[in-house]
Amino acid sequence: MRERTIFDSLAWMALLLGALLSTAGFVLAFTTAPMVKGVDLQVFAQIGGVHVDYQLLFSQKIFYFHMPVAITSFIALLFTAIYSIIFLVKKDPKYDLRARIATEIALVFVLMTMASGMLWERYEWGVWWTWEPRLTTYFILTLMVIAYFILRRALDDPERRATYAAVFGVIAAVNAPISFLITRIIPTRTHPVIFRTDSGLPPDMLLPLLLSMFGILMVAFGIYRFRLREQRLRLQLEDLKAQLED
Amino acid sequence: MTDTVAIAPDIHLALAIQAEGLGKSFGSRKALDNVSFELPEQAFLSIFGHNGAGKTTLLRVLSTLARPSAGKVEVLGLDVREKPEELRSRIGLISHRSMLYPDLTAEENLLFTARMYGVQNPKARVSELLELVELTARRHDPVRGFSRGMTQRIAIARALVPDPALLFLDEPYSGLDPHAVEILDRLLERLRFGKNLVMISHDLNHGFALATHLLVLAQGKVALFTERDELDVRSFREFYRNSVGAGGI
Amino acid sequence: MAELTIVRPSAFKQFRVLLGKELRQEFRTREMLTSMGIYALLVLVIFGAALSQAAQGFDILQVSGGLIWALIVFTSLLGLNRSFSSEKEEAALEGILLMPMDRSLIFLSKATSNLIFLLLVELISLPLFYFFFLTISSPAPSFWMASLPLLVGSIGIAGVGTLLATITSNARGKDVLLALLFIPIIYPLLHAVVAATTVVVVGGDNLVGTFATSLALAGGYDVVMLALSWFLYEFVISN
Amino acid sequence: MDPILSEIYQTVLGAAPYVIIAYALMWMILLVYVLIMVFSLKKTEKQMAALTEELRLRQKG
Repeated sequence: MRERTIFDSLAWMALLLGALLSTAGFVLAFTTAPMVKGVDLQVFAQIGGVHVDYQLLFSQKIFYFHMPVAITSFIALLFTAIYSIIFLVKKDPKYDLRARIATEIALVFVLMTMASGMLWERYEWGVWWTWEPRLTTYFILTLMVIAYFILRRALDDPERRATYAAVFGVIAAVNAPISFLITRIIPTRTHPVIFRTDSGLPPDMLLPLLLSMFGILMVAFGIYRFRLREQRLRLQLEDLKAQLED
Repeated sequence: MTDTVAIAPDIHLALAIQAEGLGKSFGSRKALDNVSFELPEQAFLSIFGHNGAGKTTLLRVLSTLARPSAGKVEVLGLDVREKPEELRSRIGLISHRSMLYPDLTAEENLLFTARMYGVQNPKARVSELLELVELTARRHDPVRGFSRGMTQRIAIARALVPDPALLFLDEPYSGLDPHAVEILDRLLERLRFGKNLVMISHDLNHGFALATHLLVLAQGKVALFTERDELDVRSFREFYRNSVGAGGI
Repeated sequence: MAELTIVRPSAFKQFRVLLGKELRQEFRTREMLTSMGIYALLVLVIFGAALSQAAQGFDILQVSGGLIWALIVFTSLLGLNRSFSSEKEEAALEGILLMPMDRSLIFLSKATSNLIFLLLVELISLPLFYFFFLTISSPAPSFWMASLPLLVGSIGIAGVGTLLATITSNARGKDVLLALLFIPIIYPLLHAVVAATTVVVVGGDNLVGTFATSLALAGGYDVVMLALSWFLYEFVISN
Repeated sequence: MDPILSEIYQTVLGAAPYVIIAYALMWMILLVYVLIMVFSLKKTEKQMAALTEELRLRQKG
């Protein structure tokens, strides 16, 4: 049996803390955080002693989770690349396992990003899909992550599977930022709406965003560690089975 | 035949192969586990074992196609990990797959190989080899149209292009008709002088008859390594049956 | 027997021998070129059907860059899928791996031969595209500049494609798998070269700016991805 | 409601379902993954227990 490392005990804490923080972020996002300015109006009213002459944008609330989730998925993919490179150098299957699980986490968070992003866009832009740089990049990312797993399934020899997956993982991780860069710099000709991300968030909005950011990162880390433990156990089981057959 | 790949005179090649604690594993799967043996120069080693016993993996490690994950292996005095390219110019491999391009002619295939190795005057070398395998008449025909035996003969010629000091044979007899077996036998008889041969064989009798040394692998470990003269074929069969099992005989 | 002299050839000489082998094989059978050519022709027929209901005033120039690249990507996939079949058929690749040489030459020679075949097919199919779709409209006089993005794009496709084709040549269901790996990876390049091609075919005010930016980005993609493929190839080819 | 206020809050009501669905979907995707993980763990543990039992019996017998 493998020893339990410090990370395994940390996993519980991370998961718990992550859940707490992200819940706090979630609650604050809907209570204390002010709503973002929308279209200017000809009329005004006093709300809570504040002079308001614009529409309030509720849909922006999606971003309190959407952005952290998106960043988490990128970080997960970064770990795929890092573990893939370590695997290629050391040829130790434990790094292949880590790279694979990091990619699984990336897939989950990419899907979460896509789902929340598409709903926001459906409301704000009135379409389910447009070839906007971020969306396109995420779509490409989704395809690459799915391709990573299909590639793994198509290879039988474990060493070859691990090596090829690592090579593709590195390429995919490099391709994602390139994809964003190129689609951003060369826009499509019919560009619908410019993103309304306000730079310099007021503290009321920054706090819930940061809370959810750290919370979700911790949740991701916790889930990663659990999955790692579970998959290690499974590998041990396969070994035991193989030994019994001999 | 001389070879200008210079060998420093002070290196004395007493051993063709020296394996020490050789292992090839991926995670908990061990294809080769602590394989150690020493094969002297001018030897003919026959490797036996079941499917999955690690025969092919061993051959791939010795021929630099796969990297060992543990231990130290020197082939012709060259470490397979540190000097693979130098070693590659001195070894040849004949497997049950011909490693030829079916759409190229016999001559084109051999010329390609000769040029890649850097043989000077490749045309003369190729003619010589075609003569050796008795296929001069078919030199301009694409390999695709050749029979299994003819293809295998070209494959042998291909492996001999750089005049390797060590020749690996991975089940070279599989799929050959009796006539082709005869030709291969004759070729091997001619080749074994001045060369080292390492052969994987399914056929106990055949492998035993040709060999000077025997290596039996079981589950990636050495079950037996001995000079052939220490055993007669009956006791070898008996050993094989008892230690490895009845299969493969 | 005759005297045998062996002198380790230079990398460039080995590259030439490898490339010569690829070309000789292909021009002997012409399998890849014929199938790619016919496929390109059929894609043009499909374009014809796809555009048959477009309105009279429909400006084909606006989409021609995209159509050309759709044609190239699909055709190149067919070629890339085949590019390792001769190496696998009788395990000839192992024979090459046994030779004393720098293994990245394998990547270089395969990518070069794939690029040559792709350019040859483009040379035949793009005039056909012009003949079928562009004779009634009038492309901008700058349209010949499209050859630049065509070259840059083809280099990227051949380079990345060769690495991915090597990977899938060892996998089950390799045809679909190559497309699945290849298209997302090539997407940014495609985005850039479509922009560069379209802008020179359509013409317009900010022609030079868009063209230069797109081309520079496509070139940057080529440099990064080719370097990466070159570096990773050793891991893919040796086991 | 005050017409001015209703104008200010105009988008809130319309956006609410999208916001709710977005959060629900995110949590659901995460939950599905966690569930897959837990079930897989349960299965592995069960097999592990059976195997250890078998091993114990073998050593006895």
